Amino acid sequence: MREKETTIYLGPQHPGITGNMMVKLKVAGDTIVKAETHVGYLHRAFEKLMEQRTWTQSFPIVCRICVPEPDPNEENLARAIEEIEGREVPERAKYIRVMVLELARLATYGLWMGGQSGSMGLYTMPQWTIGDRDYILDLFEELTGGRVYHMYIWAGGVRRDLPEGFTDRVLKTLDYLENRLPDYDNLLFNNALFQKRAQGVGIIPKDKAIEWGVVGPPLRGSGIKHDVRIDEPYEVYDKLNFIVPTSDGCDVWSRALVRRQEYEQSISIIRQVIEKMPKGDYYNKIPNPLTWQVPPGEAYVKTESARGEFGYYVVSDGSIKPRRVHVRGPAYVHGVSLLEKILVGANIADVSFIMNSLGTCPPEIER
Amino acid sequence: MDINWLKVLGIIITPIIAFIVGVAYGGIVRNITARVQNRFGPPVVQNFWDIIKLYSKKTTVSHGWMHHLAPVFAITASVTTLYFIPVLRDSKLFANLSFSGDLIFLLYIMVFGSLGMALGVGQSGNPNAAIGVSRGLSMMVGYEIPFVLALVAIMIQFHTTSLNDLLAVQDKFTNWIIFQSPIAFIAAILAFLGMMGYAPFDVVIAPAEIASGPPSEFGGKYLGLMQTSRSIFTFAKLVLFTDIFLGGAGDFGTLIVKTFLLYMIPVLTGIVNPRFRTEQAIRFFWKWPTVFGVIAILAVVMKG
Amino acid sequence: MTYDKNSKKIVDIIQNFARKHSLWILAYGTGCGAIEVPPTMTSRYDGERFGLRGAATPRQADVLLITGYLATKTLKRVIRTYEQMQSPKYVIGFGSCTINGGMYWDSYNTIKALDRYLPVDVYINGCMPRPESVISGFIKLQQLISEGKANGAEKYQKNLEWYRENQKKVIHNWKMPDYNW
Amino acid sequence: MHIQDCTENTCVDQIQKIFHTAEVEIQRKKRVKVKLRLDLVPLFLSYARDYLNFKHLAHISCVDWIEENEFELIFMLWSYEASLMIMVKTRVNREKPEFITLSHLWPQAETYEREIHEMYGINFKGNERLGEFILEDWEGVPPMRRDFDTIKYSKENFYQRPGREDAQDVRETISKHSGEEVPDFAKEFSIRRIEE
Amino acid sequence: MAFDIKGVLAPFSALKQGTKPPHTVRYPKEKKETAARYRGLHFNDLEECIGCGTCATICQNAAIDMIHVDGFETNSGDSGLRPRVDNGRCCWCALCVDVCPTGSLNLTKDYVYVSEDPDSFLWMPGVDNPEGKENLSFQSAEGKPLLEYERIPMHELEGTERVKSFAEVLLGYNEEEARKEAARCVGCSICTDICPVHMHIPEYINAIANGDDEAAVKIIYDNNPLGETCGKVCTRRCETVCAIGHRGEPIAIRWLKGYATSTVNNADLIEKIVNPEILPPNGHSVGIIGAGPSGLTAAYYLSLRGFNVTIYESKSHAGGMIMYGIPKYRLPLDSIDKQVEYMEKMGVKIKYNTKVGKDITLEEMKQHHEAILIGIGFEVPYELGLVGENEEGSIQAVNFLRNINSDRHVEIGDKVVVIGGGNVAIDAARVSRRLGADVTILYRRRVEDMPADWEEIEGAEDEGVHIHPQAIPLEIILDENKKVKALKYANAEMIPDPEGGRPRPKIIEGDEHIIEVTSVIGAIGQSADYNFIPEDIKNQIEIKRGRIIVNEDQQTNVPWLFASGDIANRRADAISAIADGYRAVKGIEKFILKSENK
Repeated sequence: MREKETTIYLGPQHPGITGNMMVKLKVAGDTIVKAETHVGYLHRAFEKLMEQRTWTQSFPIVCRICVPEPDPNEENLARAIEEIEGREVPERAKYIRVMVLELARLATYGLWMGGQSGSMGLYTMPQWTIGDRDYILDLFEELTGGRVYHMYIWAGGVRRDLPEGFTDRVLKTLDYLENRLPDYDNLLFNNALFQKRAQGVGIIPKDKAIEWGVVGPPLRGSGIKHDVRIDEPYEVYDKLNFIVPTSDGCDVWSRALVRRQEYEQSISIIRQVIEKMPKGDYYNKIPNPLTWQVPPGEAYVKTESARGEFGYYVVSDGSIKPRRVHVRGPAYVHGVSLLEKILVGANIADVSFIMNSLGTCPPEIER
Repeated sequence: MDINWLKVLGIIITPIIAFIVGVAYGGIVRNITARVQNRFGPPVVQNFWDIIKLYSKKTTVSHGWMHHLAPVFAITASVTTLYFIPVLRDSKLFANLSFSGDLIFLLYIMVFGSLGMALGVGQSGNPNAAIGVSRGLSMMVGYEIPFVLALVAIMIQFHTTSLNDLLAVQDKFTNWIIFQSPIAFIAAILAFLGMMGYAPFDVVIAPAEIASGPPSEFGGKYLGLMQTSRSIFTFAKLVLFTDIFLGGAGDFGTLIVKTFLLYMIPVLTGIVNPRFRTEQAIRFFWKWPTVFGVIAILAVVMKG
Repeated sequence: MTYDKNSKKIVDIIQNFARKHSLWILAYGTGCGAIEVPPTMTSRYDGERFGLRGAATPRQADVLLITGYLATKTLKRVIRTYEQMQSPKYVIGFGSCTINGGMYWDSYNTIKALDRYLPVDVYINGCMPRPESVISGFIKLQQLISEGKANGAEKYQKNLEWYRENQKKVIHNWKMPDYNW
Repeated sequence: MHIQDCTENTCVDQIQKIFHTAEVEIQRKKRVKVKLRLDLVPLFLSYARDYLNFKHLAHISCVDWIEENEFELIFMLWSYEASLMIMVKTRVNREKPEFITLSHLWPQAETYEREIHEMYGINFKGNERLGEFILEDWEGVPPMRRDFDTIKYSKENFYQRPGREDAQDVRETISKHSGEEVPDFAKEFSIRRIEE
Repeated sequence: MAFDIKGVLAPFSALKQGTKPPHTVRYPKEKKETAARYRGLHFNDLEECIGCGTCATICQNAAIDMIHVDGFETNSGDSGLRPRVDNGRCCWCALCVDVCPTGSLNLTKDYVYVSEDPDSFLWMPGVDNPEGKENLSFQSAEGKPLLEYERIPMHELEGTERVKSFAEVLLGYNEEEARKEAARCVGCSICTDICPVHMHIPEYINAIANGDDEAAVKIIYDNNPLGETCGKVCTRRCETVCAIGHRGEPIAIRWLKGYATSTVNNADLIEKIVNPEILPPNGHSVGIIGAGPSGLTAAYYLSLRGFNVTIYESKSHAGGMIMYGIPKYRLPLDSIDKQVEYMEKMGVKIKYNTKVGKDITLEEMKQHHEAILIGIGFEVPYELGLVGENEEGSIQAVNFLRNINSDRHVEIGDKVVVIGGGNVAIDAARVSRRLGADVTILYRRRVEDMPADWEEIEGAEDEGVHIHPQAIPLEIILDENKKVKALKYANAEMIPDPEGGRPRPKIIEGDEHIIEVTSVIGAIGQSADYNFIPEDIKNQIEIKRGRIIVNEDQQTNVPWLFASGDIANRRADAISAIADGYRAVKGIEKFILKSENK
């Protein structure tokens, strides 16, 4: 017997939707028969706007592409320009960049833990993690002058040197975050109910994961050990020791475990960075930003963001403005085609849950 | 006809007290939750402002007359439930309408509100609300079974279907039914978790899944009515459980302490747990609580 | 409390007091400013101290946060959402984008001046406004409510045609998938 | 051929052996650039996927070279085994831009194609979901084309808040003060803010 | 499935957090101090700001407008405008801060602004928050400047190398250096106000930056036909007000001009590139006395406007002081010839070796021409007023330089003293060095008071010229052959001027010295020779301190008589002369066309 199918529009105004998008669901009983994502509610035409702006003017714009984690955007654009131009980046700047990227990863995972728990009604967790994330934002504020939008990494290095005593405060915050981990574990990761909810839900089969274009923690949650930081080390990741955690469950639970372990890895990476950071210059100055011309060329650079491979394809035609900047956000594949696939057969209660586990980020889908 | 003025007065002030205590509890719960969440939380009277605000809102939505009736059903059910529960032991003022078969009657009347809601919500055509209602009804099926089993066990054990009789049995501390019949209490308290609608059994109003479930289409005064009814109903359920298992209360002080402690069980569970999916929740109720309920009955029967 | 017959009735005062201390925010992340709403509402800044609380559906909400830019596609939904909300209802514009287009001033897909399309009660400066700013915005809104000045909803009713005309200039097609909320 | 130790050079050799007309070059470490005729691209992509083991389609991008009246399509393939990326580049005529869909090779290609179709107007034959994707009720030139002027569009369609008309141009203020007459051919060379 | 008792109970341990004090920041009761670098609202130091508008140019949101603020007027070095930020646009990226050339624009720690009025978000930094100065947070001084404050160094000959010949000292920028240097410009145009000619500086610099040298030449020739000369010897007041110069080295405007104009190496090429519009002859005729910079400029633009122009030049070459007054190592003569050749192509007629007053009178000229422009320059040197001044071994710098440039031999011996502190003095000193002499400059005041360009002074020092400041010559001592033998001078101290003027030198009694010299070169200033002007006209025109008083059209009290160059302005440099010439064109045009309409 086939149950009667109803259509449910999840979003764009819906508390369970991350950001601003819509999932159109065909539901039979509690089971989803067909899912269709509708995006474009946040389309601001970044790529078009960047064609109107000079290279330096593009930097304040790109960080708005992904709101929870803006730094990979800045880093990517900076590195793409550096690659086209052949500009050297001082070693210290590279270390600072890694520190910023990893702090951003911690902040994003804090947000993710909150979102993942909030989507299943554990409201204590977001209160904790998002509150604790604020300490990372305080660090960012001290380092860059902005809480969320940093405008810190730019072509040639970073914008300002570390303030006095900054690394000590980073270490202190890291200690605090590490001390909070047992609490997080007790509340979320050891919680029998979370395991029950998460296991066997939102399956991305191992043999399909690469073919579907899955990247980042979802890929590693499907037992495939790939990470841009290892595959194509950028900045100074090749000089740091860290492991890339994987888990074989292919479900929401194993993705959560992967992220949980990466959280610890990030803390350890930042500690190594602080230990190894050389003294010296932090910025290889670009010419006058009003007349700065980047020689013709193209580059595809990528970063391992908290959600996976974050790629920028940048083309220059030798003028003061970019010819084309194409942003390949991890959520682009995750949030549209992948979500449509793995929602089929899921329970309607799990939509938001699965979306969170993929790290869907609408502003980065439509840009 | 001889009018018992004392009873009339009781009928008038009982809901008012229930409302005030229920809403105040809501405020305190928000504060306790806030503390666990490392923050200060709203003022204790916050829920009063919320309800006053809701009543002062203009309401322009309509989805037919059943839609209007739903909150009325809800508040009727909760007030009626309250009327059949003796709030204070041996108090003429708060004896209310309890009668010899009231326990059985309560089992029915408590369901009434949800059914009324279901009818009203069905009119609105909002799928979220509809799913919420169907979840609510399934949940009810889930937790009613262990609850009924527990009550049946007690009814058999004490040979009564009257709350006043049960109160009379628990004349001293050691005679509280929680001690006399602990297995039935376990079954009942697990069902109680489901009844109160806190996590992990808050699938009905799960915001991230189905907006806010049944009340999705209700705003302003309707929502105010529903909040009122919810507050009264919460208090009613707490008093009911206090009466059945904790020996009732002779004065308001004891009542507040007992009900508050009882209330903390679902609240604290809710703070630290995520919610079950519907079928998981039902499976849960039909597993452990039901087993305890059956054991309770078996124990009573075998003893008797 | 002095009771002045000419200015306000005591009921109004109580109502306004309750309204300003119970502002339920619609959970609708219309733009990137939504990223500063969770910190505002969670433990570090705890917006609940002011009676702020999330509301899941427009029917239950009092405040609509326009958290930054509005793409025309979202504007359509936001207007519908706004109209579903029960008055008294308030709109807070977050950051530069709602005032004069912000950094998307030359984008082909975002509106520039929000007050042409929806009545806005309070604007908050910033890009993005940090939690303290957001809280200041709410305090300002509370102040306006108690003064009886936060009457965006009435303004919208009164000038509905003007608003509609502006909305239609941007939204060419009012057809929308049938959202059943 | 499954090449575990596929390097840039072996990759280039392998491609040149099979596709004689392809222009292959090593752009830098881990990047191999392949320029191909349009009609060879689908063949090449399935070859790269199935024989060279470039399983991960990272990206499909499009660049508008309006001066040459062509669109450039760029496909980025990544091989997890070899940690190597191939950039496949091809040109499409701008007048009647058409290509075929790749969604049979990679399901997520469908999404990229939907976006490129919407933003550039390139028709991907075989993709059934082309149509409205990000934009809504869009009429006229696809917005990412170079000939679409977003500033003009934005000025015409969106209300801009008044109150800034008293702004003065530094150049004009100074030349008015000094009596300098700037000829038009000189004005072209002024560093001015982006067109307001 | 086993019952996970730990998993059920573990979460409850979270409840113990309830006993800890909350970490909430109770805003607004308690405020968290923002970071030292926080990017809040703008603050602009109105006094420091020069209104260059670079902040407005870099703002990708078009959020910054330049607004006129009362109390700040347009004048040299300040546009009189101040930035206003539209907070409905701003994204607080602080690019404007990092790019601000003066460092006046910074961000503060304040960030809260809430209003119900969307029109109230226009923010005038510094005017709206005068208290912001105490609250600065994100400052440009902290980081590396976004602009380039260091000038691309110019290649020049080594000092020891230079004195061996008259080869040009500055080697000029090559293409790459010029592009790099030009790219430093922010295009604010503040320099154009102080430039006497008001050349289109930002435009031609940006043309160079864009690699379009020909456009740059065309723009330069728009109001300066002696661009190449200016590119080598201009006094470049533009560079003193350059926005970049506030915190760094100003753009090398002169050298860039020199680079652009030197890319065209013959008159035909100039004609091809500049390709000016020439109006058909209008039948009017103008006579110009003196082919100096002002005369040439006037002649060039008048002929472009269709006038029939004749220049009467007393010498055999055109150029005036730039031809005969500036040594070759600064301005090669073929460069002037090239520019004059181009002008002659454009229809300027020059009658060489024709001295007005001797070969032709002013009255005769008046019969041929409707208007006459006098551009004779200062050629008569002031006398030193010392005993023995007119004897052998004592030379006037102007004559000395003229003779050298005319390839005549001048015997100065091996020990030369130059008296004076102007450019002419330095030129004379440096030329003397090149002739192999040991040179000392005596100047009355301090080195920083010298009117000569600092570069010239430095150049002279590099070449081994001794500069002896605060020395007042007293007497030239002659030997028995009435030849200069030594110079007696006294050291001086500076005493402040009671009327507030610049300090004056006062001889220290008794501190007198004598140095032996072979030549004394006087360079304390020049004046003009007005003898060719008939008395009746001379009575009508007003001559004050050796200069003819003119109105803003360079017109004298005699309507048909115009004056320009050194005789009409006090600045006495080439660029002012060119500016005079350019103004005279307009004046003459106005005068002639007005009388025609009558």
